[in-house]
Order: sequence, then C-alpha cells, then structure tokens
Amino acid sequence: MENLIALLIAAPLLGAAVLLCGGRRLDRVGHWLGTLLAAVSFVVGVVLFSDMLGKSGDGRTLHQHLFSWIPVEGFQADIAFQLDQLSMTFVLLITGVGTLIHIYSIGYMEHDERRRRFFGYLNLFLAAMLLLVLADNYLLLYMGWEGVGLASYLLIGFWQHKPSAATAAKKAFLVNRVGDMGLSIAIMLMFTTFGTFAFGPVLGSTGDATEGKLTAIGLMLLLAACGKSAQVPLQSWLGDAMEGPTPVSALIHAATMVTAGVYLITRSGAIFNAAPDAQLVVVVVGAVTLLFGAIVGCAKDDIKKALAGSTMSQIGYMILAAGLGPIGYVFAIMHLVTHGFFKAGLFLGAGSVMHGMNDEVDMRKYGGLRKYMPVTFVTFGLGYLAIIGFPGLSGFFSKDKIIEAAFAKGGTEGWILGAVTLLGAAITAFYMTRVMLLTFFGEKRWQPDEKGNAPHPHESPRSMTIPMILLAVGSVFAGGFFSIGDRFVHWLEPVTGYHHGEAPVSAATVTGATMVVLVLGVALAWLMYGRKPVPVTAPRGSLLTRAARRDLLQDDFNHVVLVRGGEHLTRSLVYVDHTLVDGVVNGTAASFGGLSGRLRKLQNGYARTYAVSMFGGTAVLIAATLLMRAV
Amino acid sequence: MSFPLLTATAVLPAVGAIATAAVPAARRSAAKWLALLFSLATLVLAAVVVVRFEPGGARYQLTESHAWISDFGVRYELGVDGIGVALLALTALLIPFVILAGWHDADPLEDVNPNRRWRPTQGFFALILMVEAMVILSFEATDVFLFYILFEAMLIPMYFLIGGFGDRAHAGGDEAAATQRSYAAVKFLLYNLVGGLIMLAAVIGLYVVAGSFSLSEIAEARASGSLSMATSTERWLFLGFFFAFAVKAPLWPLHTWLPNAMGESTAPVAVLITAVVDKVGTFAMLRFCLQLFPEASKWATPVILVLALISIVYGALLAVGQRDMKRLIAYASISHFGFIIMGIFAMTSQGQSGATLYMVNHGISTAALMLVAGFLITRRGSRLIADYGGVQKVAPVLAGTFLVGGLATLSLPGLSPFVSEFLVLVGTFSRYPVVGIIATIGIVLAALYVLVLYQRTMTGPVKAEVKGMPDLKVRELVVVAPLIALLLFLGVYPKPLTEIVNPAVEHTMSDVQQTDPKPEVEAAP
Amino acid sequence: MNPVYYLYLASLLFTIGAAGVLIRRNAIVVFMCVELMLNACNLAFVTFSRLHGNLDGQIIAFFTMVVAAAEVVVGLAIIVSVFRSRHSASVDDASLMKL
Amino acid sequence: MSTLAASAGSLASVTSAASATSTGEAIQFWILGTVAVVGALCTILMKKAVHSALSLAGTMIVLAVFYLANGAYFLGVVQIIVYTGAIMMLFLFVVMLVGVTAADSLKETLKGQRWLAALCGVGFGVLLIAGIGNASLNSFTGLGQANAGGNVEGLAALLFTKYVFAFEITGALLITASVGAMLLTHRERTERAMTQREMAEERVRKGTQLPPLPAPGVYARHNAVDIAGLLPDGTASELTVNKTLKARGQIRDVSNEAIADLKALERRSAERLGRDEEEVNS
Repeated sequence: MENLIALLIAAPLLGAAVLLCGGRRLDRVGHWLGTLLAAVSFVVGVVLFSDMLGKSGDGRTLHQHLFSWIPVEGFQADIAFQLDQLSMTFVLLITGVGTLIHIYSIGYMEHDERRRRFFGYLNLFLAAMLLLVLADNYLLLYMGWEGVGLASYLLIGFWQHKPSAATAAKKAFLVNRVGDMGLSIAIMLMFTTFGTFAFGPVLGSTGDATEGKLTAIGLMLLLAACGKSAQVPLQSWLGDAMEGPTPVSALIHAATMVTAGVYLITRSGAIFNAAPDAQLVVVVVGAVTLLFGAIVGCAKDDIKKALAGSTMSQIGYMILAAGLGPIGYVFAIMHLVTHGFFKAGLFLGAGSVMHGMNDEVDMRKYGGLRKYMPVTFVTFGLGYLAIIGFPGLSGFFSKDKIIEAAFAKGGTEGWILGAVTLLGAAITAFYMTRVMLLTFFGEKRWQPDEKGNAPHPHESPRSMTIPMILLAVGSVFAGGFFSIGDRFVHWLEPVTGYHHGEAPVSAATVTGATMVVLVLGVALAWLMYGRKPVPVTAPRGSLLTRAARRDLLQDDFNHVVLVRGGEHLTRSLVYVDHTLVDGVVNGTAASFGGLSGRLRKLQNGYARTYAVSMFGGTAVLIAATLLMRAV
Repeated sequence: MSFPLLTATAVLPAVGAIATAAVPAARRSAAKWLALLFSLATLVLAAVVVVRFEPGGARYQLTESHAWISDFGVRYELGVDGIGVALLALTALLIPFVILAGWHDADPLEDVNPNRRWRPTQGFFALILMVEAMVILSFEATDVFLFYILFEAMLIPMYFLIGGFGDRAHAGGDEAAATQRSYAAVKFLLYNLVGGLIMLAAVIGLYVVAGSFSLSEIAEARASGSLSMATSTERWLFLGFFFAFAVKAPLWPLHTWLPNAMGESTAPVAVLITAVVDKVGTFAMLRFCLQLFPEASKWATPVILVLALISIVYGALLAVGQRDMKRLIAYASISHFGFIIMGIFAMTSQGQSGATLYMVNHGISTAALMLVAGFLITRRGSRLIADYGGVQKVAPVLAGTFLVGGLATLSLPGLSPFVSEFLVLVGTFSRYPVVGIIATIGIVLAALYVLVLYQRTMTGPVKAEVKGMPDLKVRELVVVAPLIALLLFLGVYPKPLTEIVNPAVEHTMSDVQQTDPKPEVEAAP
Repeated sequence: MNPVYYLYLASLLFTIGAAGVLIRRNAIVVFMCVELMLNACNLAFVTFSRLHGNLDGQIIAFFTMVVAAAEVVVGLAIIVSVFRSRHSASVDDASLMKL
Repeated sequence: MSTLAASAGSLASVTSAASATSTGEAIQFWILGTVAVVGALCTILMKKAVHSALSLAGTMIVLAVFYLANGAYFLGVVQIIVYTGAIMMLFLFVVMLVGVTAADSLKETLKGQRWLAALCGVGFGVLLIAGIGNASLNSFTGLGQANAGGNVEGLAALLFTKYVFAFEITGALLITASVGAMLLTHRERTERAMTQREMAEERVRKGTQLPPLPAPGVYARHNAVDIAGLLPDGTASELTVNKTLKARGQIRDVSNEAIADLKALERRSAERLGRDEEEVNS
C-alpha cells in the first residue's frame, strides 16, 4: 500500500514534465491531461484514505523509503515519505480542491493560448505541495516548500507581459525566500542539535534538547511559516499575488499553499510544546495578522484583494490556534480544511464574476449581479455564510472552536486572545458582508469602458460552475460533518495530540458572544453599504481606511527601507568595487608605469652621465669593502 | 607497467589541439568537428577513469611516477583521489559543450563588418583543447612542481582566448571592445602571474624545507614526524600557496579581474574561466593547502572564513547592482566561490564534501546560465540587461532554459546546486554557527539578482529590438538540454558523486586532524 | 716621511683625473685625464714595489705603460676619424646610446 | 739632474726595513707633489687642449722623478721618454690635427653633472685615502736587495722569466693597436686627383670665387700673412687670411692701425715737401 504514496506525487509531476517539455503539439489535449493526472492523484489519495480508515492506531502511519538522497559522513537525507492522518488530511484537501480547480481552469483559461503551460504549472504545484506534506524529513519538506514557492512564482507571473504581474511574482518569491532562510537555519539547528532532521528522531527526542535550542528552532520555523502563510511581518506579498489568474489565487493563495505554514507548525508541535516562548510568539503573530488582514480586507475595493485580506486573517486564526498547543492544533487544521473549501469557493465565485465582467475587479463597479449570475450568487453566498460563521455552516464550527480554545489558553492571555478572536470574527462579518453587498446587491453600477463596450454579465460555463457548487457543498457541510462526535479530533489526535482546554467561560457563552458580534458586523456593513447607494469612486475615507487601502503602509515601509536602501547600498558598492578595490590594483599598475617612465630619463645617452654612475658605483663598492673590513 | 590512463586523458586533448591548429584555414568547419571529436574522446577516457576508480580503495589511484628533473627531485607524478576524479569528469564533460556553444564565436567577422581582421578559427578551438589538457593534468598532478608549471601554463591559452576572441556584442562599438578586451586579458594575466610568482617562492621554500616536491612523500614525512616545519615557516609557505589559489578562485578582495575577463570574453570562454580554470584554485586549496600545511590552515581559518563571507554577500550585492548580464553572472560566481572556500575551511566533512560537490554543480549551473545568456546576447547583440524585455514571449524555450539556469544559480531544491550549498551551510554552521547564519543571507540575495535579471530580460512587454528573435536552434538545445538534465539528476540523486567524494574528504579531514562536532542530543532512532 | 704619502698623492691624482673625465667634453682632454689616472696607478704600483721590496709592482707599471700606449694610439685614431665624420671632438655629440 | 742626485742620495739611506725616508726626499715630495697636483688640476681646468696637454706633461715629468725616487730607475726613464716624449707628443699632434676648434668652454651642459662629478670625486678620494689610511703600512722594506743587481737587470730577469708570457701578449697588443690605428685613420681615395684644369672648371661652375683669393698683407710693413687685405672701401676682407689663423684668433686688426699709419705717412711727407695744409687738402 505504501508504495502508492510515491504515485501521489509522481502523477502530477509526470503531468508537469510532459506538459512543459511537450511543446505545442500538446496544446489541444494539455488541459485534459493535466486535469486527468490531478484526478488520478486524488483517486490514489482516496484509496489510501480508505485503506487508512481500515487500519487503526499506529498502523495508520505509512512510510515509504525510496532512496538515500544526500549521503555524506554524519549527514543522512533520504527521499522518504510518511503518510499519517495529518498528511492524509492535506493530501485529500490538495488533490480534491486541486482537481476541482483544474476543472474550473479549463473553462476559465479557455481563451489563453498558453493554457497548456498553465496546467503544467498547476500540476507542478500539486506535486510540490504533496511532496511538502508527505516528506518524512525537514530537508525533503524544504524541497517541497521551495517547490510550491516556485510554482506560485510561475503562476502569479503567468501573465508575464504585465509588468505588475512579473513584479508581484518576484516579490512573492523573494519574501518567501526570507522565510525559507528561516527554515534552512532551523534545519541546520536541528542537525547540530539532534544530528538529524528526520521527523521521527527529531520530534521524538525533543525532551533531551535544551529549551534555548528548541526556542531558536521554533522561532526559525515560525519565520518560515510567516513567509509562506503571509503572516506579519512577511505578509506583504499576498495582496500583490492576486495578479495571478483567479484559479491560482483560489488554489494556492487561499486553499493550500498559504496554509503550509500552519502545517509546518502543527507538524513540529513537539518542538513548540517544549518551547513555550516560541509558542507565545506564534500566538502573537497569529493574533496580529488576524486583525491586520481583517482591517485590510475592509478597505479594499478590489474583490480579490479583499478576499486576500480575509485569507490572511483566517490563516491568522489558524496560526493562533496552532500556537495554543495541543488544545489548538486540531482546530487549526480543521479551520484550515473548512477554510480551504469556502475560501476556494469564494475565489472561484469572484473569478466567475470577473469572467462575466470583462475582468473588472473593482467591486464599486459591480452591483446587483445576483439576477445576472444566480449560480455564482448562490455558491458565493453559501461561502460567505460559511466564512462569517453562520450557525450550522463549516466556518461556524471551526472558528467557534478556535475562539473557545483561545479563551481556554487561560489567564489574561486567554482573555486577550479570546477578545481578539471575537473582534476578528466581527470584522470578518463586516467586510464579507461588504463584499457581498457591493457585488450582488444594490443597483448596477457598471458603465461602458473607454472603448465603449459595456460588460454583459452572464453566468459562467458549466466547467466553472460545477466546481463552485461542489465547493459550496463542502463549505456548507464539512464543518458539521467534522464536528459531529468530534470525528476530526479523534482522527488527528494520534498525530498532533489533543487535550481539551477548559475555557473560563462555558462554550455556550462563547457561541453566544460570537453570534452577537456577528450580527453587529453584518448590521454595520448593511448600514454603510446596503441602505444607501454606493459611490462608484471610492470616497477619501478616514485615515485608517486610507492606511488600510495601502496595506497599513507596511508596503511603503518595505519600499522605503528595503528597496530604496538596498538600491543605494548596491549602487554604492558597485562604485566602491570599481574605484576602491579595483582602483588599488590599477593604481599599482599606474605607479609602476610612472616610475619606469621616470627611470627611463636616466638613459640620456651621454657617455659622461654613465661614467658618473660608474664612478659613483665604484665608490660605493669601495665603501662596501671598507665597511666589510671594518666589521 | 599498465596503460598510463591519466596521462592519456591529458595527452589526448593536447594532441587534439595540435591537430586542430594544423588544419588549414580554408577547412574551418573541419577544425571544429575535429576539436569536438577530440573533446568527446577525452570525455570517454574520463568516463573510463571514473569507472576504474574505486571509491573505497587507496587514496591516490591510477598513479604514475617517472623521474623528470632528477637534480631537484622533480618527478612526473600523477594520481587521482575522489575530488580529482570528480573535477576531471566535470572538465571533460563541459568542454564538448563549450566547443559546441562556441561553434560560430570564432568565425571570421566579415559577415558582421568586413573591415575587421581575420580571426583564426581553428586557433580558438585549439586553445580550448589546450586549456582542457592543462587543467586535467593539474587535477591529476601529485607533484607540487609539476602542478605549479601547469598552474602557470594554463594562463597562456586563457590569455589568448580572452584577449583574442572577444564578444561580438559590445556596447561601446568595436574600438572600445578591443581596448576593453585587451585590458581584461592583461588584467587577468597580471593578477594570476603575481599570484603564481608568490606561489613559486613558496614552492621553492617548500623544497628547501622538505627536500622534495612529491605530495605523497611530504605528507608521509609530516605524518611520520620525520619532517617538522617551524610554525612560522609553515605559515609563510601556506600563505604563499593560498594567495595564488585565492587569486585564481577568486576570493575577495582579489576578485576584480573576474568580471572584466568574463564580461569581455565570449560566453563559452567565460564558462571556461569560471567553471573550469577557477576550479583549479579551489581544488588546490583542498589538495595542497590542507594536506601540506594543516596547522597553518587551521591558524588561517578565521580570516579566510571572514573573507569568504565577504565574498558571498559582497559578490551577491554587486551582482544585484550590475547592468551587464555577463558581469552579473561573474559576480554571482564570486559569491559562489565564497561558498566553496567557506566549505573547504569549515573543516567538517559535510562542508568539504559540499565544497567539492559545489565545484561540480557550480560548473554545470554556471555553464547552463552563461551559455544561454550567450545565445541571447548573440541574438540581440548587446550585453546590457536594459536592452531586453519580453523575450519570454518571442522565445519561450530560451526563456525557459534561462530560468532553469537561474533557478540552479539561486540553488533551488531539486537542482544540484542546492545539495552542495546546503551541505556547505550545514557543515559551516555546525562549527561556526554565526558564519553559517550570515551566509544564508546569500540565499536571499541570490534569489534577488537572478529574479531581477529574469524579470528585466524575459518578462514585461516585448521590446522592439527583441521582436522576431529566433528561439533556440537545435545546436543550442543540444548544448543546454543535457546540462539541465544533469542539474535535475544530480539534484535528486547526487549519490554517485558523493560516493566518489566522501572517502577523499575523510582523508583530508584526517590530514587536518579534525573531527566533526558531535550533536548535542543522541537522537532516538 | 713614509712612502705611503706617495699613495696618497697617487689617489689624489687619480681622483682629479676621474673628475676630469667626468667634467670635460673635449674627447682629447678626456683622454689626457685617463692618462693621468693611469699614471697615478703607476705611481701607486711603484710605491708598492718599494714598500714590499720586490720589483713586481714595477713590472705591472711597465705593462700599464705599454697598454696605455696602445690605448692612446687606438683612442686618438678613433677621435680623429670621429672628428672627420662629425667635425666635432665633443663626447656629448656622440650621444647615440639614447633610445 | 739635481733631482736625480737627490733621489740617489735618498736611496743610499734606504735600509732593508725602514719606517721613514730621508728628509731630502720628504722635501722633494712636498715640493714636486704640489707641482704634480697643480699640473693635474691645470690639465682638467685649462680651456685649450694644448695647455692641458702641456700641464699634463709637466705632471708626468714630476711622476718620473718620483719613480726615480722610489728606486724605479728604468720606469722613470721610460716615463720621460715614452710618455712625456712619445705619447704626449702624439696628443699634441692630434690637438694640432683637430683641436684648433677645441677651445671648448668649460660651461657644463648636462644638468647637475658637475656637482655629481665633484661629489663622486670627493667621496672617492676620501674613501681611497681612508682605505690607505687604515691599511697599516707604517714600516716598509726598501728596494735594497731587489735592486742589488741593478734595477734594469732585475726587471729584465722578471720580465723574461716570470712575466714573459704577458710580455709577448703586450707585443701582440701593440701590433694590433698600430694596425687598428692605421685602419681607423686611413682613408681610401676613391676618385683620382683632379687636374688643374678640372679645378679651374670646377671653380667657374661654382661661381663663388672666380679669381684667385686676394693676397693678404696690403699695407704690410713686413712679410705678414696675418693682416687682412683692405678692400677699396677700406674694410678688411676675410678672404685674405688663413682659416686656421682666424680660428686661432691670431689675425691682426688692420683697420684703425692702417689709418693711423696713413696719417703719419702724410704728415711726414708734408713736412719734407714743405707744402702748406690747403695744398695738401686740395
């Protein structure tokens, strides 16, 4: 059975190889091939899943050792896979949502002449992401980690002719690289501490290591997670990443890749459990990002950017939960899965809207679309209800649990975190309602563009709606399905461990509070955008709004400090290299030239001058001999 | 005695060089094919060497030894250890691609502009083969004097390759190109000659002290204690050797010749410089500095590590600041050489294995990137990054290969440079954590300069001059595809290489009497 | 008085002659100065032979004279021919050694 | 001769190992030594080569005396005969041959040459003297027994036994030198000598000076070639005097002298003839 694990990765990898090297002759069948191979991977995943359900206890964990990757004295890195419940969850999410989005893309990318390449990249992403979650050691995980980074780079910049897209792609890769730096340092630390970086030994022997080392490792892992999951302070790339085609945003920048950070922290739970300081930092980062993303999401008029902000904030929830330790891991993953469903659905909905609106992304130019594209409206609406945590839908269960767990952290921390999560829930309700209202309600606000062709909003083709419907179903029922009888908790417990945190307040109270803030958020949004007509051009807005529109100025900070500073640094260094380092060399050469030129003057050709030097030489010689005598 | 395999690997290209040079100018293409043929034959011989070499066996294998200048105990001594084999294979592997890539670089320039002087096409290829012969022999030499001779001799063909066959594409026009080129060539020559001079003094000094040039004899004598150098003597000799190697390598602040040399010469020659000839420097650090002067090496380690660190960061930053893509790649190479030297002097088995792998991988990756860049430059006739844009739209395959080469340069996992770079980092980190951490900054900067280069040249709206640019031709694909395949293969399955290298590294480690630092925790299985 | 004084005198004369060689431009005078130097040497030799009480010094002096004679003959001949060709006997005019 | 006698006297007093010579020799040394040095200085400082040559000859003679004083009779004589007699004469000949123009200015043309020369000279001399000084030579063995059999015989004995080889070689050297000298100075005559007619035609063709050169010595009161002839307008003609004399600057200035003589002549004739002034003037 375990030999199938490699197949999970092999299928999409093969697809990528064929599609990217295949050349134009594959253009007609390329997208089908890509989708097929993604589906194959999904099927294999399902097979493995059913097999796993058949087993029990430790038997559920499968290992597959392919070959020794980097065998060097005292350094063993293997190409080996580990499939346990945690990985399984991700496998299903990735391959499942992945396949759906492949199908969606068939319609969405219909008019793009480089569609084959697009599917090649998508397959490459699937392979890398699966490698990430299936690796049984950190180095192999690192390979997948950077692999998804590459795929995301290629897909964000898929429309390379747009400079903005190319820049966004570069930015995403670079920011991720900073995170990767953290991951590699973490691996090095593991190597010096444990002499290995395979999951088993490292996580098994955290007890013997000093807390200092573990904290350091934890913080480095967190840095990596921040990069990949767009957490403060490395969140700046996610908004720009929306330059990519919408299916990409749905798959990579909502459902799967950006959640890799959560996976990493959950996977390294043993380390964090033994390093409370690191955990605290994780929680703080999560909380901050939660609010940060939410606030940004409130201000954006670009529908995708608004959703991106929401993604950031939701992942903030997950990171926060993961930072809570055993009481939170499970719910982090659970929210991750449900979020995977509804956020993917939302993005696909947004894509569908744009598809019908000539790729217009400004929500202020939408309005009243519900009668033009009913399916999109319904699916999007379900996703909306799910994310704001409407009772009974997925978001409700997963977010509620996280809020509980936050309170259950105990002490003032618990209260603060609880408050933050509640506040986050309120803001979420607000900005999602805003999106909803701006897009589907109110009167139509779109005009013909300068070329005079007004958008004719229409429902998207079947290949796009079906995935949306399926995801909507997922976002409606997944939460409930997981929560009934704590299925999900029991499923993951053997891997991540779990103990129920006793909140200072009863679960019912928490739920009640959540409901209250939910209603408040929605109401406020309705007051602002539902009642009175929305101006097409955005009003200047308050200081906070304007800051939020600019990602709370974090980008400007980066630009001023890092980009400008870096440019100056490099330019001055180039100058230094040319004048100083090289100048020394050239100076030496020049001085030699000058000296020889001056010496040349002594050769004036007059016999008497030479005679003088001869005479003087003789004198010197005599002097020398005399001195020798004297000595 | 058995067939002198090692000698053959060096003699074959030398013969090829003579034969190629002898081809009459009229039969130009014949010369090209002849050169290619000889380089391939050398590759075959090198493969035989790799096969015949037993990783577990004696330290130096396939040894040959004949008296040469008996008065000074100079012997013609050859022998390869794992490191030598790896680099020998790399050299023999790269040369055919270099020749193939430079197929038209030495054609007479009448087509470009008629009043340009005639260029000796067959001379170009003959010189390349000559360089190959010398480099291969220098990887095999186990006699210090013999090595020194080759170390110096390979400057001559390189000088003519750099100065004589410049890049057709030069921003400043032909005249400026000529002056720049001669400047670069002279600079290259002078730098390396100064280094060689100092090394010569050290070589003589070594003979005075040890009374022999034979590496094995000296190492033996030192091990048995029958030869003991005064600390100061050892240090001076070490510095003498190291300086020459640091110039060749090149290590900051002795690096300034490399950008000029690589910028002004044609892409294949640039590959020859950075991927083949410079490797002799780092290789010699491993073989001579560490083996002959272990104590001094340890003594100098802190300074050298700092210099290597500077090279890494400084080279990367300057690469970011370059406007000329070949100079950019040159500075990137400086940064990478910093990694190699750091790995060597970290004195851990991971570090040194990593460094050796790094030499090989860097050779392949730089070759890939530089050659594709060369194809690009020959198409557009400019080396300035600003003159390009949107190439990806008109020449997707070229852009793709360029991207892969770039990703290899920024050592993306899955491509071979990652393996070596990570080994170097881990090896350094385990003994000098701070140095290791600072070095990781290089990873980010590498991403920066590679992606900026790719974005400015390949993406964005298509520039007018770029329109109608042809995609890679078959010949060019034949050059690039195998390199990329190799990068992928060695990135996922570097085992064959590590198996050859590891024993040699163990020997070196025992030479310097160093053992890897132990992990704090004995991890549970 | 000690014969050493002759040596002092000899060195004095030699130095004067040398200075003359350096100072004068007229080839003939330069030659004369050379002769002066030779004579100084001769004086020294003779004195040495007296100091050591054997005649070898005088022999050397004798040979010096012979050689000097030969040298003068050739040298003056050269001067004459040079003068014929260049109408000058100045040593500075023959500054063809310059590159 | 007196010097010879003095030196002989001094020799008589020479013992096998003495530390000092006779007072006579000392006096002679100090006097003649001064002369020698002065001569040497004149040699290098005189403007005219001839004067240099003569002063050099003087120095050489003094040296000859010193040779004699040092018991090198043969060399002393040879010095006088060969050097002062032959070589210096050779010099003088050459000076005559080329040196008419050779009154070269002592103005230094090469920058700093003089100072360097002086510096080197002084340094050199000081060093030599210092060297001699710290060589301990306070006692010396005279030539008593060396010259016992006669100085010339002693030399001969050495010359033809010990140094015979060198002697022969010097012979070869001399031959070579003389041959060389001949080769250098001899000029092969490529064209035959011109006949008188040809010379005349040549002169006509050149047209610079058709008639023969004017004779010097107009108004000469005695047979003199050093007085330029006067042209009808009373100016002296350069053509009339020998180039060599001109080069030596030995031409008599005719103009004013001649006028003066003319006036004297007229006055005398006037007195004799008793004519009055106006007649003379008319």
